Amino acid sequence: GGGGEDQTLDYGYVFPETGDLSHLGPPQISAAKFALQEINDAGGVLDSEVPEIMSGDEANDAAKANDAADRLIDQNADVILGAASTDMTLAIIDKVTGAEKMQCSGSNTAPDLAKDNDTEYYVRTAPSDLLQGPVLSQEIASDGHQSVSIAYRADDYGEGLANATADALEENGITVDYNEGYDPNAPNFDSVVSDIEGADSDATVLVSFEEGVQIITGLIEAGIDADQMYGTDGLNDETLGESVGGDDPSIMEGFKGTAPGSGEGFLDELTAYDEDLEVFQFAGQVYDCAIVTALAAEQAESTDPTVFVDEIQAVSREGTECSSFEQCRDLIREGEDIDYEGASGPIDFDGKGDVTAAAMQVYGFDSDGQHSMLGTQEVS
Amino acid sequence: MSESPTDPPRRSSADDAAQEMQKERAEVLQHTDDTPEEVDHSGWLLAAEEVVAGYVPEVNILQGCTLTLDEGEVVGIIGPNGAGKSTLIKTVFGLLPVRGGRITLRGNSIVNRSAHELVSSGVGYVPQAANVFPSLTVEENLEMGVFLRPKKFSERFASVSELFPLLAQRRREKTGALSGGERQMVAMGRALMMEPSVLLLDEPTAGLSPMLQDEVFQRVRSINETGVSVVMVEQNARRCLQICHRGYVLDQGKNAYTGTGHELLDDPNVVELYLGTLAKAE
Amino acid sequence: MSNDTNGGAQPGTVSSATPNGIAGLAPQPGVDKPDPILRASGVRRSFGGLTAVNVQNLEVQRGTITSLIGPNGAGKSTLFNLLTGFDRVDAGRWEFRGKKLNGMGGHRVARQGMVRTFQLTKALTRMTVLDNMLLAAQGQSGERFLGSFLPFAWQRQERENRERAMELLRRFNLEAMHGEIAGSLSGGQRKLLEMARALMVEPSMVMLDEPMAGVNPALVQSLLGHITSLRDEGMTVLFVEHDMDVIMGISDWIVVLAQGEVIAEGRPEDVRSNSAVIDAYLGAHHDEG
Amino acid sequence: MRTYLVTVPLAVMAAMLAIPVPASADAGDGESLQGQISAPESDDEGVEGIEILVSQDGQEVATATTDADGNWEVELPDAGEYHVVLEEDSVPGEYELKGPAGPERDVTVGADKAFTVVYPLAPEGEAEASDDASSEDPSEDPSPGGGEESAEEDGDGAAGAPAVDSGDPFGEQVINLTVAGVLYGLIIGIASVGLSLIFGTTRMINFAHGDMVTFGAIMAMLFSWVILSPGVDAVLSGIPVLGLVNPLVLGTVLAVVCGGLLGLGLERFLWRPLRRRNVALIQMFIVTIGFSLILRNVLLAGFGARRQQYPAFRIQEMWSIGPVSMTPRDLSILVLAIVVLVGVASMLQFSRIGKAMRAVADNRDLAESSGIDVNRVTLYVWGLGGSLSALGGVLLGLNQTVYWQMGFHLLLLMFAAVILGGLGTAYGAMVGGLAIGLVAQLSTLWFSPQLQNAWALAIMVIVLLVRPQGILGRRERVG
Amino acid sequence: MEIVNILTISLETAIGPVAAVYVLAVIGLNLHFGYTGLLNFGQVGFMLLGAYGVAIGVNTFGLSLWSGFLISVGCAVFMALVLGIPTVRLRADYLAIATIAVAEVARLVYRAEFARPLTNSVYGMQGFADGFYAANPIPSGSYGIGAVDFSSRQLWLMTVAWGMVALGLLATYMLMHSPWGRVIKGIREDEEAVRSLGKNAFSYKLQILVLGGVFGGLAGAMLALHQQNLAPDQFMPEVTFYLWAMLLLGGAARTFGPVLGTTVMWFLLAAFDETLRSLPPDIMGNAAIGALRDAFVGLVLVLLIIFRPQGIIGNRKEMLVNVK
Ligand SMILES: Nc1ncnc2c1ncn2[C@@H]1O[C@H](COP(=O)(O)OP(=O)(O)OP(=O)(O)O)[C@@H](O)[C@H]1O
Ligand SMILES: Nc1ncnc2c1ncn2[C@@H]1O[C@H](COP(=O)(O)OP(=O)(O)OP(=O)(O)O)[C@@H](O)[C@H]1O
Ligand SMILES: [Mg+2]
Ligand SMILES: [Mg+2]
Repeated sequence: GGGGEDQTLDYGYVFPETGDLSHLGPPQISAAKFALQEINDAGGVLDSEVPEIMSGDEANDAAKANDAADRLIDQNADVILGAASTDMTLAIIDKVTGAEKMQCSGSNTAPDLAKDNDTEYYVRTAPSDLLQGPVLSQEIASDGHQSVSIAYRADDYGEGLANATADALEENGITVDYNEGYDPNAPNFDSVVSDIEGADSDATVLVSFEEGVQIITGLIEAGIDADQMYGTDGLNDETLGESVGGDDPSIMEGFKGTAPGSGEGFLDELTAYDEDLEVFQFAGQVYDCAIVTALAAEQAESTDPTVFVDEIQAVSREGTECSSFEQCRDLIREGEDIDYEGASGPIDFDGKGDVTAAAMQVYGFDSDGQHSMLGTQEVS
Repeated sequence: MSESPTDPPRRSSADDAAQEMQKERAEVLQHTDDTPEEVDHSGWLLAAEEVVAGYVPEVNILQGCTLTLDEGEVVGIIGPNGAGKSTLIKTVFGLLPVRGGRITLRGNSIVNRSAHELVSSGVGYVPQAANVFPSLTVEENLEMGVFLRPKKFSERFASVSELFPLLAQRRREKTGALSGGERQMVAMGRALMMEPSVLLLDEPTAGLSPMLQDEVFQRVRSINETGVSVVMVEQNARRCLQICHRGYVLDQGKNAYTGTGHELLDDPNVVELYLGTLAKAE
Repeated sequence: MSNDTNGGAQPGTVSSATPNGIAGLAPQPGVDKPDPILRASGVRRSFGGLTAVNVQNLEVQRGTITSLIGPNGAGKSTLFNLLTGFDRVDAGRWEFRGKKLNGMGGHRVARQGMVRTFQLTKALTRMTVLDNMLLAAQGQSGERFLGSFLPFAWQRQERENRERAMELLRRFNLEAMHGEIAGSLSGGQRKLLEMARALMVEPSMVMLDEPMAGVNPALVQSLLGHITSLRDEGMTVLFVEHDMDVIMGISDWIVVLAQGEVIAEGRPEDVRSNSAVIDAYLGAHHDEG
Repeated sequence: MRTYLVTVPLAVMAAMLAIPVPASADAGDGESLQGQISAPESDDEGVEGIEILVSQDGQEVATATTDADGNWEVELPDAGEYHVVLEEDSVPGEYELKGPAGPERDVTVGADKAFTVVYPLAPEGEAEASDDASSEDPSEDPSPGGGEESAEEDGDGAAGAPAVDSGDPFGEQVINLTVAGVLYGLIIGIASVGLSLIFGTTRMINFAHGDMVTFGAIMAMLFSWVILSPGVDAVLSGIPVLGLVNPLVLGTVLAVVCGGLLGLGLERFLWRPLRRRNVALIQMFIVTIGFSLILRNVLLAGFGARRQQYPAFRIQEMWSIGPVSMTPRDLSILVLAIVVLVGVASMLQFSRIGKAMRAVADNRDLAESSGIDVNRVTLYVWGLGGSLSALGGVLLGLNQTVYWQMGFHLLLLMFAAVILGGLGTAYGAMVGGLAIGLVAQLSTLWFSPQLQNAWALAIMVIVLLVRPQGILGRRERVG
Repeated sequence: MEIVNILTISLETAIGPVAAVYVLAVIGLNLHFGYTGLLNFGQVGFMLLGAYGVAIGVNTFGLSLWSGFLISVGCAVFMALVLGIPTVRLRADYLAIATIAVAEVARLVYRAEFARPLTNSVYGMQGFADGFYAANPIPSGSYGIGAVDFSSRQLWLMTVAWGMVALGLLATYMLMHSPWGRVIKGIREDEEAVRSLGKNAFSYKLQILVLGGVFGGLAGAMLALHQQNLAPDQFMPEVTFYLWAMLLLGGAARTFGPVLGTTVMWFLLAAFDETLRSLPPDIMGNAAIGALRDAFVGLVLVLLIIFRPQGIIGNRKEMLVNVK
């Protein structure tokens, strides 16, 4: 492949194919492939077809993620999508950006990432937790709750978001009775349930992935109603109702949460592209990563990351809005300054490669236990 | 010594081991096939002829040993340390693969029989070392002796504890805590529980007090009188040969001398080389 | 059974040649020795309800072969364990060469010059016989961590040790096996190695726990010769054995233990005729001699 | 703590209804600021007459006063940053403002958003205490302290709960966690008996044991799916007895059988040949690691990465037995676990085959020489170990969720349980499991739940230091 | 991807920096288990402490890289003592579980929120390796023979790591061919017997525990420098098991066992991974591919042991005696 030698823009990804977060892999991988297909359907980048994406497994293991990154760099990938978890991004960021490859993650939400990151080769389309926390906090406040317990998975995802939420809540006068992490690998969550039950707050926030199902079940059995519970993107799952309630998903009625948005239309297209997908988290963001980097290359008329890195910010903001690769590419060719509006939100990068605004969804479960979107909110 | 990094990787690989096993098994099978012709060719109760066996591949400890046992006999095996006495017994009892030779029990080849099958056909064995189950109680150890006939336990237990009263006194105690001699009692007791028709004893008196040694020899004699045939390895060679009908002297994996107990006791060569002059039998 | 042991060709198997000042001692349990190398008093150890060892007073005369006999389970091995720091006493004190040993760990006791063997042998299975022996040599500078990086500093010593080890192995009929790993030794050979290894330490007192059980009688005889000559060179030997021929043939002094207590002490002829000992241990068979 | 919900299960519904209908967010178009100020004892009862002042850039925008329900709302001209002040003088004398956030707030209101500002009240004089509690970093303020206070001040008596306040919340939590710990411990015990047995008889550390646990749980899941699938269900409900049996019961039985078969198969086709070839134990350990990788990932590929719960066992109402409350599901786990554990332990201790197993554990050759068919016994052990681990898996899955790493995540705790109890003792796994389970759960009374495994493992190490042979193990003699 | 490419990548992996790091850790394990018979299942704990030693030294305390290294070694020594003083008297299998537990507790504590000021908890640490790469004397660029090539940073790291390996091997060889090593091997066989011969088994065990732990710590430190990033969750117990597999594959109690085992294992793993990835995607679906890859790793382990139980250069005779 690539770099300056040839004209193709080579993509690689470092996503969790195995390991604890492997359920987050498929939507991101599919979204990336879907994006490349769209690009190729539109004629490719700079008129040459984008090759098959190169794979890499972050495996939730820094050593393996490193290996994967090494290999992608070795094979001259120009753009590396991922890693999915902030941990793994941190594990490879120095290596990737040091090799002057473009890295874009669609799911790194840790607030500190922006602070530590002084390279221009890394951008993320996922909004920082600092954007999500206040939205969740408002949701809780407007439901009239005055005290909250927060249980979060003790990892970079959970801890960051939980603390951002707790800060926002306390700023707004809401008491945080309990804010503790649990080991996501623990075989048993009874103690978390018991702690929350003991804290006896008005509302409970769970910053969890799937293991949240277990905690929700426990809480409901302990007499805490689902409409006192709030989740985050980790629990934004169509099937949560069935997972918790089985035949009676209505038990989830009133459960609410926030999540960085993926446009509904996009999800339909993605489902059509890959029918097996069950989880959709961060699919839109990853899709946007792929498109926005391709657009930057178009704009710079080069597939060399050292060249097109300077265009990333430019194509993402201030200009004529456009929302698909084809449309934006045509605008670029017409010499217009474009502003890519992505599947997951406005995608406006700041100087640090963070999106300055994002669409936050509020989801909830209705009286049948069906997952639904209660609204979308742009935050910045 | 234990390490020679410069050695080329040894050729004996897992394949060797597999081959070894296969070869052994093939030989074993071959012998099984032979058995019909061999039935009763000797008339011995137990016969091991020209046995070749060993532990590590390619190293034969027994290089053609012969041992026969007739109905109602006590046969003693003596010899220097490392001669292969224990190895011979283990091989006969099916604990080591046979690499060559024949072993028959009542005329039937037992070459590829596992030890527990031999037990069920009436062979009992007391190993030289590690001859008790340390984490089982004394009583449970003895129960293992009648594992195949649990109903006989109480009857046999009574008679064994008559010989070793200590076993009854401490029946609930774990054997692991017992002294060396006490363990030896448990081991002997276990063998006596079995009521086998052939008894293989590997140094049964080692570590026992003189009084108990006497008891054991007498007991061997008396169970022999009830028709049990006994093979006995002993370093207490004089005492052993005194009660044996026949004896074998083993040296370096081969039979060195054979004869009746008294012949061997009187053979000056045997005395010089194997019995020593420290003690003389009455 | 005849106990005419003087007929042996080996030197030093003569028990009457007691050069070490215990000739006139009264054969009483707990009697004081004129020149004790080991002195123990009130040593007690019980396991649950069972008092395995309860020794009021025991002294071992320097430069003698002292035998410790007694029925199975009398507490001989346990006493060894206690004295050499491999088990903890409930009560009691003992000193070796005037030094108190209470609470001292096994290796420190050994360094004081009191070395024991184990009844259930402890061969170092995956080491060669020779390495087993060399391990026992004392004061090796190469056994210190930093010292081991200076081969030239310890190689001479190593050579000397090796010679001495081979010499001992020859005595114990193990010379041919020196390159084999100890795990492939037969039961009796392990006993021999155990004993040879203890002697390799060059202890001032060696405690042998049934060293001859399972050893071929012809070899026993020559080993006894070796042990007596060591005694003659000044080593003290404490010996547990059940073979009366050996005991009577070699001991200068015999201590009889039963149910943890010393029930008799004395020269072989005293002990042999002691009725308590006959009842508790020897059995009728042995008093014929 | 909501004991009352437990004492009267139907009250669950009542409690749900009692929760106040939230003031509606996103009400209408345009930007607004709003809130509801309620009396501390009751979320329902609003406090009337509290004044709120909204300003922007020092310019007053609007004021509002709470109505009879405690609601207030201010229409805003525009999205943007506002300064909100609550006039503390207007708060009725019996209350005062609670919390560190204070009366003055700076808020950012988005376009077309109704922003809710929360002003919690506390009874006069009590605000200080709670200020302290919440001003501490919550992460360093473990639950009991915080829990106690908030339980007292909120009261949450809205549901008409009797005697909520009389119960000591900390005590109740201790009881809850103890129950959870016992349950957890028994499950660990069941799952690890097999490990202990296998280790006992073959001296092999079976690293794949955790995945065998997962295997059992997943098999039961698959079987109960199959049984519940319309066709099979129709057939089964036709059969008189089977029709009444809960699908999971049948599924469990089948899973236990499968677990047993897996164990048997492993012994017969993997371990026995390896033993024949004299492969050392430590090498076999690596083989178990390899096998564990294979099994785990095959399960992943086949079952998927998602967590599942057994159908028809998801949410149950609590039963209460004295101060203890648990779901019928957990109660049956408890009973079943105890019965099985005691059964297995007595089998080991008293039955002939049990003794044979222990004999084989001690000395294979000697056992063989006693007439025990060592290979057969080992086979039984693997079969039994496999079935018990499968049962453990089902129980764990019932109590928690089923997923591809469930057993693997339990593995270290199982090792800890086996070691803690003392290897080779009949009741070891049971005692060890209980100890581990209790420590893991009770540690969260004082420490963060993320450290619960750390505590369980640390306890094991500490116990080993005091009793190197484990709780029930016995020291071996030297010499 | 064609076969040459697969082989190149595998070869690069087998001699690359990560392999060197693992060899270091395996050398430590070999000292512990191979020679002394200590079932240390917590080697990853030493790596964790070593890795964080550098990172904490540089980041939290602002020390130089070399002081960071000293902290690494210090931490490893500390852990060896903490682990060793109370636990070396445990029976072998108990020690195994105790070491696993201690390593796991260390990981859980390092990732716990209260440890944030020191370890940055779950977020891990970055940006401590600059000093190391600044000291790189190799001019930047790419070096290699044929298709196998490394960047100057990799090469610098490899030089240091393999240099340490060489020292480790030399030390192992010298130690184990000296009377000191004889005592160590004696302890492996029977500690009591060694004590009865007047050797302080406890002290020797501690010495070797510290020594092997230091190698583990150095491996951790080098790993940290290689990745330029650290997260507690990469030090899961599984890492130790891979180390064990590498040790046994090479042959325990052999000086060169760790090198052979590790490089061969990495080669196989990489070759395997590459081959699978080079297959057209329709042969293996995305979802299953990761799972199957891990399953195959398991299969490779099983087969290796089945066909060569004593390891590549292990001594079969010793192994057989071990069982009997
Ligand atoms: N660790 C222990 N736990 C319980 N009982 C023990 C322990 N060690 C020894 N005993 C008991 O203490 C008594 C003395 O044992 P010891 O081994 O000292 O006997 P001994 O005199 O050496 O016997 P032998 O001649 O048979 O070797 C025995 O009854 C034995 O069962
Ligand atoms: N487990 C083993 N592995 C390898 N070789 C062994 C093993 N056991 C014994 N040998 C070898 O076999 C030879 C014979 O051993 P065996 O145990 O049969 O001797 P023995 O005649 O019973 O001696 P003893 O009277 O000392 O018990 C020994 O010299 C030893 O080299
Ligand atoms: Mg023998
Ligand atoms: Mg004894």
